[in-house]
Amino acid sequence: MMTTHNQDIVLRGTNLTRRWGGLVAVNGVNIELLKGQIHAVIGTNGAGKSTLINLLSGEIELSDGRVELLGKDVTNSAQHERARLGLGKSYQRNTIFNELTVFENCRLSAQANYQQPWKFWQDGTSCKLSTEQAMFVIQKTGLEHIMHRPSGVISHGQKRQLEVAMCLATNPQVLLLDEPLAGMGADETDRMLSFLMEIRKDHAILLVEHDMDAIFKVADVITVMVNGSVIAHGTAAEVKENKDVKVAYLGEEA
Amino acid sequence: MKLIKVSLLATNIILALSLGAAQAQNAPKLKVGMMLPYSGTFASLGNAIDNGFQLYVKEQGGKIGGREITYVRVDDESEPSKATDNINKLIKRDNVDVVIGTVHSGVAMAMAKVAKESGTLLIIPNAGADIITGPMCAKNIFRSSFSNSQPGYAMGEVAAKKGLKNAMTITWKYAAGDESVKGFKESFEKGGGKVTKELNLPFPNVEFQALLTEIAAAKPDVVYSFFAGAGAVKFVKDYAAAGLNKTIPLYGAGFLTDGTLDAQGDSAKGMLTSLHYADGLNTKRDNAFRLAYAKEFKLQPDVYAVQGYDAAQMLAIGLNATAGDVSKKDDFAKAVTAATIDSPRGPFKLSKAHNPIQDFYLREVQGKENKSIGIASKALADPGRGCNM
Amino acid sequence: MKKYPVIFLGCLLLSFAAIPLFGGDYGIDWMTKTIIFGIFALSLELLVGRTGLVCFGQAAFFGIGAYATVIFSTDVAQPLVAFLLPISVLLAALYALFVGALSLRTKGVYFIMVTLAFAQMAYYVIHDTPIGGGTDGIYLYVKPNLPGNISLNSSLNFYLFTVFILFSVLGLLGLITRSRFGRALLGIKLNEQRMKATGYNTYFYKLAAFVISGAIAGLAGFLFAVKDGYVNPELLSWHQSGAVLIMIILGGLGHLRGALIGAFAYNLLEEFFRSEAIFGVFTKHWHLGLGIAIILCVALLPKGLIGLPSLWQNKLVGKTAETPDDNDQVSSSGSGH
Amino acid sequence: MDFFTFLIQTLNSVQYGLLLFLVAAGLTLIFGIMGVINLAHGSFYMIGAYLAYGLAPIVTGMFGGGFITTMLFGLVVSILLGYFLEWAFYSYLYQRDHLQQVLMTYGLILVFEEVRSILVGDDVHGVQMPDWLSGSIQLNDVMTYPTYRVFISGMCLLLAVGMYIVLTRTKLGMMIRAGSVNREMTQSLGINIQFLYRVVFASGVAIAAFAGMVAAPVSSVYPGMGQGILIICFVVVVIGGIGSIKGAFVAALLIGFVDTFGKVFLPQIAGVLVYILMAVILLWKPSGLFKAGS
Repeated sequence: MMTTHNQDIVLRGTNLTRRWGGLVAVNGVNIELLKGQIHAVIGTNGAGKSTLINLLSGEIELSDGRVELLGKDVTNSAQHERARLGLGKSYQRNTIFNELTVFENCRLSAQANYQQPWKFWQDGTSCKLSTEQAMFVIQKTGLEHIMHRPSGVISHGQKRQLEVAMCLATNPQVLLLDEPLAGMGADETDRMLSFLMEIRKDHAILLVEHDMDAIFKVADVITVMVNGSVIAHGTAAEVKENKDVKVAYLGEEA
Repeated sequence: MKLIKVSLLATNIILALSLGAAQAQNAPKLKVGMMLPYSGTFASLGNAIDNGFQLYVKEQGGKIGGREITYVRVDDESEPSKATDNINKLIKRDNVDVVIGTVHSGVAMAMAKVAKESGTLLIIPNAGADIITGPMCAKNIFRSSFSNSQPGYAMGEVAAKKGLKNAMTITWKYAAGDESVKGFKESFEKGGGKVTKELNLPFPNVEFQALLTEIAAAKPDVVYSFFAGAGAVKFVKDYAAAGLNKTIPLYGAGFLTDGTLDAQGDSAKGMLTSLHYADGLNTKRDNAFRLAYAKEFKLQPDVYAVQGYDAAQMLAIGLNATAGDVSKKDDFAKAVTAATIDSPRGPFKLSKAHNPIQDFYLREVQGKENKSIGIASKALADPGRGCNM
Repeated sequence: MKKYPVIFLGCLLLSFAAIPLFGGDYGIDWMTKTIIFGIFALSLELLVGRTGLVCFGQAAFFGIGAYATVIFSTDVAQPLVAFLLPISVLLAALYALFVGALSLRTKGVYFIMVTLAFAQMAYYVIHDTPIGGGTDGIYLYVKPNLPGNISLNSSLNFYLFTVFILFSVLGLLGLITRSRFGRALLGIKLNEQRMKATGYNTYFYKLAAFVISGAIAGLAGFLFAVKDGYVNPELLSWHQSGAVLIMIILGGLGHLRGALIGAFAYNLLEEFFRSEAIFGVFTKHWHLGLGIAIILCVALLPKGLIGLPSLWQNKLVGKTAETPDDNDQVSSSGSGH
Repeated sequence: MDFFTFLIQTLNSVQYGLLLFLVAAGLTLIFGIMGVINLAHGSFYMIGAYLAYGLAPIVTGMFGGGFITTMLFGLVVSILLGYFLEWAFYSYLYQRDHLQQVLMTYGLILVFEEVRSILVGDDVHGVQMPDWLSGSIQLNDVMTYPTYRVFISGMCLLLAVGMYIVLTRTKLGMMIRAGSVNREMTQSLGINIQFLYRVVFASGVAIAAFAGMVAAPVSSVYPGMGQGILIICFVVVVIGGIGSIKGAFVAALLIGFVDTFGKVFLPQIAGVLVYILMAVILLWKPSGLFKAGS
């Protein structure tokens, strides 16, 4: 098991539970994200991955359990409060502003850190801080060439990149990425993975994904979920050997 | 590309020009603005007033004060919210010389306010709102009908004289209803009676069922009510349908049974009401008027036709005194207040606040008529509180 | 793409100048009423066009502004604009705060219905209880004076005062939509979930927009009360809320000038259908023409009158990629489901 | 308030609630299944009332009168009207967003009001009650209750039970309920959605018109009568939960009681009570009491 020294733990979820009436979507899951580490969560459809990520981001309320972000208990704080504390999230379905340009998408996201809504006389689009942050993020994700095009008309792969870029624009400590590779071509996937590897050093990344070989290529730690609870946790190698995982995934007799 | 912007500007200019132009020439004909309810629950009242007015003009050979009449009619739909727009249009765009109207007190108050500011001559053929001959009175505003409290006041006296002890009132919640009930309460309680409960419902709602149940439960000695037009028809029929007319006498302002008897049928039998007009007065003036009206319009006249007729008479008196010039307001007012109006209801003069001082008849419904069985109160003047001309 | 707004402002100024010279009494009266409805439409534009909140009860704030003006001026010999204007705006804003705080917890169609319900609540309070003086409405006997006691009695003074208020509101809203606050509102309209995920307290932003829009509607109510000196419960009726919604749709959502064009077009339509010259005896049924015109406009012009030039351009030149003009580019179909 | 008054007021509440339910049921189905906010639904109630007024002389001319025959005749006319309207106007509304639906149906209200004013004029008319129903039941020495109102409650209840049976026991009912929960899924299951929409819309119009017809003798027929009941019906639909018939039924009765007893106990704020009720319920359950399709 990786040595975990406390101060590196950026986000900790203890005994996370969520019940919809009788159905238990997430059942007592414990999870920790460390700075500079890509933590992948894999599992079959309906294993509770999305629910877990929504519990961490604050979109759904917990039936039980606690969430700690940077040492602060955020169990009862709303999604936008957690975001302000440094928790960025990207969605499975594209949640971008189609009518706005790629640059404006990033700028509006960056503006979240310098909102100052009372300064109504100042022009938002020429706010120095948010434009600089937006430019920085656009260069990092390599979207300069389509910067001024309305994001509704760019390719699907570019939209996924924009989604991650908007996440980064608020320069969060923690990144919750819900299937960022969904629907991506081979080279786009590689570019995204190398990008994630690059930004890993100053962020803690939680990656929910189906693409097995992508996971095994980048993930430092993997958690496997089935029917709402964790059946295995460890490095890529350990998880590969774990027989419960095999049973769950490949249905082989032990 | 800029087509929409240019066309918007163009229509603006044309609109402005056309409105301006309409204002220019001033035809010698007398422009009379008839702002009455030609639709809704007071439609029959509006038409009766219009007929009465036209009958008098016809009798004068189509001319008043030497000037031919052209009518500009606007249906006010008894809607107070549209009153200001409608009368503004009449005065500012159609430039009428005089405005005749209206039935609904709320609409009439809005008209009086605009007429008071613009100085346009206004003759009110029905709406009895007290403030029109109170704080809102003006030299150029006259009324040929009554003030709301008068019929109520008269019926209050009648009820007290009959020794009735407790009464309930029911009416629409608007100026005319409230003031009529206030008039009844004033005289009834002065005569030793007590109004136990005042029931009301929003104008022009006709769902009386819940309130009739309450009356049946409380069993008062008498019920006083103020309704008119189609509302009066339905109320009297529902009152009878609930079987209340056998046990609790229903008193009302005359409007409850005026112009509505054939629709009400025998559910109004024996009802006592008071009004400044009645059937069977049998005076020479009244019989001549009823004959002419029946011949001209093929139906029996009611109080509203009389009020329309008298409005035309008042206009004629004023115009004859000022040789047809409406702008001489002082002479017009002096002439009309000095004159005695020879009205089918009986001759009457105007009070200082331009409201008729007149007798109120006590009437009983017999067959299809409101037979007069005596004078409820003699020469009742409107107090005209707060009017400083 | 900046040229549309500049042309529009030019036309506006020209037509405002033309009216007093040629219009005569009725022309001034008509234009003043149209401008007041223009301001009222602008207040709703901030909510529906900019934040995607379809409020079906805007007439409540308009009516409260109007009633406050009359109620607070009865016991004063010479009422002052300096006192009445802030009072009516404040009261409208307070009710907007109360309604917004509660209704913003619901979404989509339920929000439309809850705002309608709160407006009907205000309508019945004024219609049935003694506060509003009952169904016949109440009267403003003495028109308030501007500071430096310029009287608003003369319709020309009041017309110029209304034009001044219109331009200041237009300026204020222009700044607001451009500011960070305005950009955030636009973001909420396009994708509220994303805004929450990036750290915006969307509830606060929507509530702030709701209160500002209520305040401006109260201001329009103040002007309406002073114009006629007569207010009645129908000012708060749901027909009034429906009419102002139609104005901003007719003009075109998402643009401030759309609200003004819509208000102009709606009143022009109404004037057109009501003129005896054209329809003679049929004018009694002017609602029929108006109803059909509304249906056609909404059906044929999804983007409103503002969309007309680009509609023709697409037909003549062929579809171009939808290049938004930068400061307030939004497609109206993006309003929240 | 003695027992009899309470009994009468309860009967009044039930009668008003059932009437509201008939109009609201059509509204919630149309909105639940076709996703169309139909502001013009109140006008169908008005059309029903005017049909009762207009058809009475024609029917007495042709078939020698009879209140029931006029009603049946009116029902057929309103079903045809509903069928035509769905084909001519409403089928264009499905793809539009709610804002445009609200405005186009608002325009339709103005058209209906004026067409009625052109055809029948603006006066207020009474509608004759059939003689065998015009009496009243003697409860005690003074208290009576008009038999016609019992007839209204009876007919409305009959229709409500009929709808319940159709919705829960028949295949058509199952299709309708499926449609109100998930329109796309129902479509993809090969159900002829076009036919379903037409049936739902036509029956929605017919039920609302029926409510107008049966209530006409009590409420009498006047311009703009459709708009008052429209707002209350929206309140019923939203409280009950959009697309839920059971919700509409419970909410309609709830409002029937609150409104009637409100007028008796708190006449001053009677008008406001219904809206306070709605605001409270919505803040407690933001999407109404029941789920769609129930």
